Amino acid sequence: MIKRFIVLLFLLGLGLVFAGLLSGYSADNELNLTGRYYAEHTAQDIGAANIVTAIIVTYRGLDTLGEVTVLFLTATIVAVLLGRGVAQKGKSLQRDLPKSGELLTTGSFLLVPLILLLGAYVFINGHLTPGGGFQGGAIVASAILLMLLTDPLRHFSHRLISIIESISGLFFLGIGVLGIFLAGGFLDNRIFPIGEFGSLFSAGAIPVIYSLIGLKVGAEFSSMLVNFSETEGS
Amino acid sequence: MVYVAMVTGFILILMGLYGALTNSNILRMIVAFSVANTGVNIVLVAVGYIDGRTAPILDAAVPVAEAAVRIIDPVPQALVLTAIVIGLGVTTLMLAYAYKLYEIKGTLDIAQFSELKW
Amino acid sequence: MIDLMLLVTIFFAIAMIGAALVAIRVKQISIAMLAAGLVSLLASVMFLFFAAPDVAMTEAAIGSGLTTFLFFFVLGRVRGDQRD
Amino acid sequence: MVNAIFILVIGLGAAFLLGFLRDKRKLAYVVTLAALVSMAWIAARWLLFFAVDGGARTEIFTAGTLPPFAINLHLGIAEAALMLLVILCGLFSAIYMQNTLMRLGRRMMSVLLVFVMSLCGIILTRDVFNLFVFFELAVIATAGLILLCEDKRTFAAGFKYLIISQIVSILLLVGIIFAYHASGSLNIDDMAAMSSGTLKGVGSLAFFLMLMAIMTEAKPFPANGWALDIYESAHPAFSALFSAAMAGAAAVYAIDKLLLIGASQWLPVVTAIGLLSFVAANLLALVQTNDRRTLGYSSVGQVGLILVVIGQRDILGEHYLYIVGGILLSHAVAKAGLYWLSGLLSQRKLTDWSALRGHPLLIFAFVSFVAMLTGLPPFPSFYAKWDLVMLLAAENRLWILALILIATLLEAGYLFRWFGYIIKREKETDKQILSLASHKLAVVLSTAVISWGLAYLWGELSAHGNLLYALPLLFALSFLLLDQLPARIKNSLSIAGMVAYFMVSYPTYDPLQLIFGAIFLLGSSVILLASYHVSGRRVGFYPSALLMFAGLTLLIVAKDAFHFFAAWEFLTIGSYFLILRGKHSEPHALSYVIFSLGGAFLILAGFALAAQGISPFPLESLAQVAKPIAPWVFLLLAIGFMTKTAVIGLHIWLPGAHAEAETDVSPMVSGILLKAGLFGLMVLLMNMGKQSLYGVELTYVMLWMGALSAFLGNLMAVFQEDAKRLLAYSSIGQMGYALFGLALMNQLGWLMALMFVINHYIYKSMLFLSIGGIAKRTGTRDMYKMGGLIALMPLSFIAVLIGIIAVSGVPPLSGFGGRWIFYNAILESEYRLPMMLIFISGPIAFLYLFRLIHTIFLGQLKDEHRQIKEAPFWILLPQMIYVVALMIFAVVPGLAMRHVDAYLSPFFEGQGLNWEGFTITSHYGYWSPVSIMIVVAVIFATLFAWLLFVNRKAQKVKQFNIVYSAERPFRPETTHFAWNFFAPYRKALGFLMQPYVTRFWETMMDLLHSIADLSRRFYTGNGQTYGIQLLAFVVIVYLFKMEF
Amino acid sequence: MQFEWIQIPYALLTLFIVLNFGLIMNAFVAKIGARVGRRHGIPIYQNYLDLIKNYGLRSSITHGMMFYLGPVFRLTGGVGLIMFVPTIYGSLMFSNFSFSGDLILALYFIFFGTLGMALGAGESGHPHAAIGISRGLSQVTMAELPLALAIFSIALQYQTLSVTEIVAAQQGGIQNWTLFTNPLAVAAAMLSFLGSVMRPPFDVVLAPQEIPIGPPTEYHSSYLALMQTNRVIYPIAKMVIFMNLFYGGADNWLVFFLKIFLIYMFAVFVGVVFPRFRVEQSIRWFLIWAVPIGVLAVVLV
Repeated sequence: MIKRFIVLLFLLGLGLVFAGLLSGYSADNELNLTGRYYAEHTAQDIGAANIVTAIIVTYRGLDTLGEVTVLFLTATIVAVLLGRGVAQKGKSLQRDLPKSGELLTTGSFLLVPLILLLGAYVFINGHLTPGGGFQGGAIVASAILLMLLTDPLRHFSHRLISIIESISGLFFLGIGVLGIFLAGGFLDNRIFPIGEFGSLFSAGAIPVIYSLIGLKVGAEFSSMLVNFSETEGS
Repeated sequence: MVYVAMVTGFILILMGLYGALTNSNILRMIVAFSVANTGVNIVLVAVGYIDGRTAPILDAAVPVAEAAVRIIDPVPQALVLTAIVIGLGVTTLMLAYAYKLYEIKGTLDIAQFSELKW
Repeated sequence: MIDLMLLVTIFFAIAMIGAALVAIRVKQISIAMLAAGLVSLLASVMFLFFAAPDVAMTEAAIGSGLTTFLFFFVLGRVRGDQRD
Repeated sequence: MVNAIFILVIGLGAAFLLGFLRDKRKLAYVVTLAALVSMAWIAARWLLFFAVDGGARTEIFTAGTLPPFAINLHLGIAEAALMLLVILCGLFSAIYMQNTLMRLGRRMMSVLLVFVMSLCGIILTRDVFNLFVFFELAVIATAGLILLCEDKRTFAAGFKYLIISQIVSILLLVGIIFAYHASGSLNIDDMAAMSSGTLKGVGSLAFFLMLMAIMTEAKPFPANGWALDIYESAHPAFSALFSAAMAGAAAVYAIDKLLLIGASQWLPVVTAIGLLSFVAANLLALVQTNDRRTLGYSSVGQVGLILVVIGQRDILGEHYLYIVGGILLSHAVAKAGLYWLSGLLSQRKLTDWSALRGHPLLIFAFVSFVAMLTGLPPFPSFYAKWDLVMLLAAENRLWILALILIATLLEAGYLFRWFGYIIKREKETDKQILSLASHKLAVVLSTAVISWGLAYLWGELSAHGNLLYALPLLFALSFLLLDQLPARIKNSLSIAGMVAYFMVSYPTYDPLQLIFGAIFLLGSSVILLASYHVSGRRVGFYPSALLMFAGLTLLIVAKDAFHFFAAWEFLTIGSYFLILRGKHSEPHALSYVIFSLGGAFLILAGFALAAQGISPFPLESLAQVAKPIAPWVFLLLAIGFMTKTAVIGLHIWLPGAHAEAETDVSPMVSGILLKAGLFGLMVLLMNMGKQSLYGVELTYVMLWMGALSAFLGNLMAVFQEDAKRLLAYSSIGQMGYALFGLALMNQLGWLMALMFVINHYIYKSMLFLSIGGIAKRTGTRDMYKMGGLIALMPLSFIAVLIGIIAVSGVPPLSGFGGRWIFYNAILESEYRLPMMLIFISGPIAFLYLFRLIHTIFLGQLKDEHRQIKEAPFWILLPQMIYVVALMIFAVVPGLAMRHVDAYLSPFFEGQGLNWEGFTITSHYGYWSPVSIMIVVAVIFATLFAWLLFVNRKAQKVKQFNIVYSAERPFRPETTHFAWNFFAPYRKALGFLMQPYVTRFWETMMDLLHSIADLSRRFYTGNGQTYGIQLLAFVVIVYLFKMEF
Repeated sequence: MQFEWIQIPYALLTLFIVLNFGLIMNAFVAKIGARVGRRHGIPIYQNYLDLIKNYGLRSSITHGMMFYLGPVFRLTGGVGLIMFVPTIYGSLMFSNFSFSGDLILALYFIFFGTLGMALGAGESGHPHAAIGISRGLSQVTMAELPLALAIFSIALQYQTLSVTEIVAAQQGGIQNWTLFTNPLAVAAAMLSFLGSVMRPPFDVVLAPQEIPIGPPTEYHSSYLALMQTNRVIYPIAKMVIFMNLFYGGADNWLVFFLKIFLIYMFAVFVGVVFPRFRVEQSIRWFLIWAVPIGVLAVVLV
C-alpha cells in the first residue's frame, strides 16, 4: 500500500513535468526547418515519394542501421538466453501437443506463400507507399508464426535464418559503405541513379536497402519466434 | 486533437509506469511497459501533427511543389517507427529474461529476485 | 468534419485509457495482455487519423501483433504461476 | 586516413559476418579480435592525427546531406581518445574472456562487437535521436553480455537493468521529441546554437528529461542500484567494459555533449548529482565485503567525480580536457584493470585477495590501479585533481572542493584497506583461489603498463613538468626492476645512490635544506646499514623505502606548491608501504595512510586557496597571500603538516604505525619521516609568519598544541608496556617540542626546533634500532618480559643509555642543548602559560626513559633469555655511529647549528646566538658544551676508575645473587619489578589518559560505517524499488531545479 | 669567565668545605631530631666515621662493571652540580666551573644524579629498589615542576639566566632578595624543595629502603660510601642554587653556612609537622598547591 502511494506520489511529480510540457506546448502551423527541408528536397535529392521512408533509409539511415542491429542483437541474445536452457535440458522432454486442426494446416499451406508475397511487396514498395522493411519484415515473420501455430514442433533451420540475417546485414552495410565512395557519404542512396520519381525502380538504393532490411527484420523476428517456440517443453 | 492525443499519451505513460512499478508479477510489468511505450508513441506522433494536412507521401494528391504546405512533419513519424522497433526489441528481451527467471526460481514475483542487494 | 475527427479521437482516447486500465489492473494476465494489444491496436488506428500510415502499419504489425504473440508464447511457458 | 565511420562499419560488419561462422568458433574469435584491432587502429590513427599532427576536428556526414537534415558524426581528439579507450577495453575484455567466448560461441562475440560499436556510436554521433538508438543498442547488448557469467543471479540483475532502461527510454523519447519541437532540429550543435531563446519552458523541460535519461546511464546515486547488482554479478571482463567504457566514457561523454545545449544553466545540476554520487558511493563502499560490488561503488563514485568536473566546465576553460581526461582515463584504466584482476580470483570476499600475495607483479598492478583511482602521483588523476582543485579554489567553489576531497579520502580508505588485506591477511591454503591463465595475466599486466604510460603522457602534457623525470623517483622506481636481486646488493645500491645524490646536490642547498637533506639522504643511509641484517630478497622493501626517500628529497628542493605536494604524496605512499610490511601493522598502516592522506588533502586545499589560480605557485608566494584568506590557508596547511608530525588529536595513527613496523623501518619512519612535517611547517611559518583568525593568533594555538603534544605524548609513553610503542609515543612528545619551538616564532625557537630535528633523528633512530635488535633476540616487545639484558647485550645497553640521556636533555649530551636554547627562546617570547606543560613534560620524559632502560636492561634476567646473544652486527653498527655522532654533536653543536642560526637571522631581527669560541651565548645566558663535557667526564672517569681500582679483586657474582625479605628469591620473574611500573603515577594522573582522542576518531569511523550500513539498505535488490528510485531521482531533481 | 688551571684546586677546596659542612649539618640535624624525640642521638662525628669506614671497606663481590654506574652517576651528579654553580658571590675563587653554563645547566644537571640513582637501584636487581625508583621518579616529576616554574619566573624577572647576575641583582639589602621581590616564585620553589630532599612528608620514596635490603645491602662498602658522599653534597648543591636564586646568595662562607642551614631546617620542620604522603597523594598535592603558585609566579612577574 505504501509502495503504491509512493509510486503515485512520484508519478504525480512526473505528471507535473508532463503537464509542464503540455502547457507550454504550442502546435506548429508551419513545418519547421527540418520538416520543410525534407518536404522540399526529398523528391529531387532522394527521389522517394514516401518522405518517411526517405528519412528512415537515407537521411537517418544510421538510426535504421542501429534499429536493425537492435533486432539483430535481440534475436541473438534471445537465442543465447533460451538456447542455453534447451541445451541443458535436452530436447527429449517435449510434450505431446495436440495436432492442429486440418483447416489450419491447409489454410496455412495456402496462406504462407501469399503472406510472404505481401511482405515482399510491402518492403519493395516502401519508398512509394506506406510501409517498408519493418512492416514487411513483420509480415514475413507472421508467415513463420502461422507455420509455428500450425505445427509447434516444426523445426526451422537456424542456420538458414542466421545466414539470411547476416547476408542482408552485410549487404546493407556494404551499400552504405559504397555511399562513401560513390556518393556523398555513408548510406547515401545515390549510388544508383535516382530514376523516375514515383516508379518502382527509383529513389536510388532505397528499394534495395529496404528490401534488405525487410529480409533481415523478417529473419530476426522469425528467429525470435522460433526461439521462443522452441522453449516449449522445458 | 493534438492535445487530446498528447494527454492520452501521457496518461498511458503514467499508467504504464504505475502498473510496472506496482505489479510484482514480472509479466505484468512487461505488459505495463508496453502500454507505456504505446503512450510514448502516441505523444511522438502527436507532436508531428499539423492540423489539416496529409501524410508525408508525395503522390498525385500531394505534388512535390506543394509538399511544404500540404504534408505534416515526417520526422516524428520516422522516429516513432524506430522507437516501435526498438521497443519491441527491449520487450522481447524482457520476455526472454522473464522466462529465464521463471525457469530459475519457478516464480515471477520480482521481489523474489533480490539476492543481489546492498 | 474537424469536430467529428476530434470526437472520434476523444472516443479512441477514452477507449485506450480504459483498455490500459484493464491491462494494468485486471487479475488475469492473459486478459491484461490482450488489453495491452488492444491499446496498441487502437493507437494504430489513431495514427491513421494523424496522417501517419507508416506508423500505423508498424504499430499494428509489431506493437499489437508480434508483441502480443510473444507475450502469449511466454505466458504459455510459465502457466504454473498465476500469482498476481 | 580511414573514415572513422569504418569503426562502426567494421564492428557491425564483423558482428553480421559471425552469422556465417556457426560452428567455427575459433575462426569467429579471430574475426572478433581482428575487428577490434582494426577498429582500435583506426581510432589510434585519428588520435595521433589530432594529438601529434595537430589536426582539426572533422565532421563526418552521412547520406550525403548536411546536418541537421541527416545524421552527422563528429570526430575530435576527445572522441578519438575515448573511442580508442572503449575499443581497447573491448579488445582486452575479448582476450580476457577467450574461454567464455569460445564456450558461448559466435553469438556472444557479435553482441560484444555490437556493444563496442554502439559505444563508439554514442561517442561519435551529434544527433540526439541517434544517441538514443546507440544507447538502446548498448543497453540491449549489456543485457546480453550479462549472460557471460555463470552466476544465476545475473539474470535478475539484467532484468532490473531492463526495467530501468525502459523508464529511461520513455523519458528520453519524450524529451527528444519536445526538444525537437522546440528547436526544429535533432542536431545537438543546432540545439546548442539556438539554445538561449528556445530553451525556455518546454525546451528546458525537454532538455531536463533528456539529461536525466542520459544521466541515469552514468549511474548516479541514488538511481543506481541496478548497476551495482550488475557489477557484482556480471563477468568481470564485462564489468570492466561496463564501468570503464560505458559509464566512464560513453555515457559521460554523451552528457558532456548534451550539456552543449543546456549550457551553464544546467552545470550546477550536474555538479550536484556528481558530488552526491561521489560522496555517497564512496561512503557506501566502506561497508562492502564483496570485491566486485566494492569496485562497483567505486565506479559509481568515480563517474560522479567526472560529472562534477563536467559540471564545473565553466571555470575550467582550456584545462577542461586535460582535467576531465586525466580523471576519466585514470578511472577507466584502473577500474578495468581491477575488474580484470578480480577475474583471476575465484572467491569474492575482499579478504580473499590475499591470494595475490607472492605475486609481486599482480600486487604492483593492483597498487598502480589503486594509486590511479585515488589520484596519487604520478598518475594522470593526480595532475588532473591538482588543476581541478586549484581552479575550484580560485573560483571560490570551496564546498565542491571540500566534498571532493572528503570523498576521495573515503575512497582511499577502503581501497587501501583492501590493499592491506592483500598484504596482510592469512591465505587460505586449502583452497585454490587464484588461477593464472596467461592471456588474463597479459591483459592485467598490460593494463598496468598502460597506466604508467598514461602517467608519463600526462606528465608530458602537464604545465608543471613531468614528475617522472625526477631523478630520485626514477631511482626508486628502478628498484622495481631490480627486485629480484638479493637484498644486500640492493641495499648497497640504495646507500650508494643516496650518498652519491647527496654529494652531488648538497652544494646547491641552503643551510636549512642541508640539514634536512643530510638527514633524509645520509641519515637514511645510516639506517639502511641496519638493513644488511636481512638476507634473502626482501621483495618490495626497496622500492617503497626509496620512494619515501625520493619524496623527502624532492620535498626539500620543491620550489612550487605542485612539486611540494607531489613530493608529499610520494613520501606518504612510500612510507605507507613500508609501514605495512610490519607483521601486525595492517590496521595501523591503514590509519596512517588515512590520516596522512587527510592531512595531504588539507595541504592541497590550503595551497589551492592560497594560489587563487596562479600557476605555478611558488612557495615564497605564500607570503603574499592576502588578508581574508591568509589565516585559512595557514590553518589548512598547518593542520596538514601537523598530521604528519602527529600532533595530539591527530596522533592516533602514530603509535601503532611506528611500533609495528619492521626493525629498520621504525627508525626510518620515526627518525626521518616525521621531519617532513616539520619541514613543511617551517616553510609555512617562514613564508606566512603569524596569522590570526577571529582574533586568535594561530601560532599561539600551535604553541598550545605543541605543548599539549609534548605533555600528553610523554605521559602516554610512561604507561606503555611495549617498548616500541613507548618510543612511538615519545616521538609524539618530541615532535610537540619541535612544534612548540617553531610556534614561538623567534629565532631561538626555530633553532631549538632544528636542534630537535637533528637530535630526534639521531636518538630516536638509535633507540628504535636497539629496541628492534632486542625485540629480535627476545621475541617480544613487552618490556616486563625482558630484564637484566645488560650483561648479554652491553652495546645495545650503551646505545640506549646514551640515547635516554640525550632524550631527557640531561647534560652533558646534546639533548641539553635543545633545552638550553628552548629556555632562551621562551624568555624572548611573550607566551608564558603553555610553557608550564613543556616544563612538566621534561621530567615525565625522564620517567619513561628510565623505565625503558630499567625494565629491559636492569633487574633480573629471565631464564628463557639466558642464551641470548647481542643484537646482530648490522643493527649495532648504526647505533654505534649514532653514539659517536651524539657525542660530537653534544660537544660541538656549532658545527651545524651556527650556519642555521646565521641562515635564520634574516627572518627574525637579530636575536641569534653568539657562537664565538666554544661558549655559546645568548642575551640571557651562556652554555659551554665543551667544558660541561670535560667536567662531567673527568668526575665520572675519576670515580669510575676508583671503583674499578678498589674492586679489582672482587669476585663477580650473578645478579640473582641477592637477598630479598631475608631469603634468596627463587624466580627472576617475581623479582623483576617491571609491569605497570609507574602505578602511582597512573593513580595520580591516569585521568588524563582517557583515550578521548582515540574514542573520538573511533566514533567517527563507527558513525561513518553505520551510516553507510544503514543507507545501503536502500538498495533493496528489488527491481521495482530501483525503478521507483529512478523516478524519485528524476522528480526530486526536477523539483530542485525548477524551484530555483 | 674563562677557564684557568687554578680553578681546579679552588673547586676542590669548595668541594671539601661543602662536604665537611654537609656532614656536620646532617649530624646536627639528626641530633636535633633525636633530642626533640627525647633520644640521645648520634655523635656529631658519627657521619665521618661511617663515611671513612665505608671508604675503607672492600667488597669481595661485584655484579660487574655496570654495577658501578649507579654510584658513579650519582656522585658525578652531586659533585657536578656544585661545580656548575658559584658558591660564594663575588669570589672568583669559589665560582667553580660556573662558566660552563647557566641556571638551565644546573636545573637539568639535577637529573643526572637522579638517573644515576635510578640506574644503580635498577642494576641491583632488587624489586624493592625498583619500586622505590618508580615512586621516587613519579614524585620528582611533579615536585620539580614548581621549581622550574619558579626559575622561569625569576629568569623573567631578572632577564637573565646567569646565576651570578641573579645574585648580583639581589645585593644591597634584604629587601632586594627574590624572597621579597618575587615571593610567589620563592613559595613555589620551596614547596618543590620539600619534595626533592625526600624528607617527610615526601619520603615514602625511601620507605622500601628503610628495610635493610635493596641497594643499601647490595651497595655496601665503597659503593655505599660514594652514595653517602653524594647524600651529603647533593642537597647542599641544591640549596646553593636556592640560596643564590632566592635568598641573595652568600658573599662569604659564614653567610653561606647560615643560609644553607636555615633552608634545610625549613624542610626538617615541615617534615616533623606533616604525616607522610603516599606517592599519588604527593603528586596531587604538588599539582594542586605548588604548581598553581608557580604558574601565578610566572604570569604575574
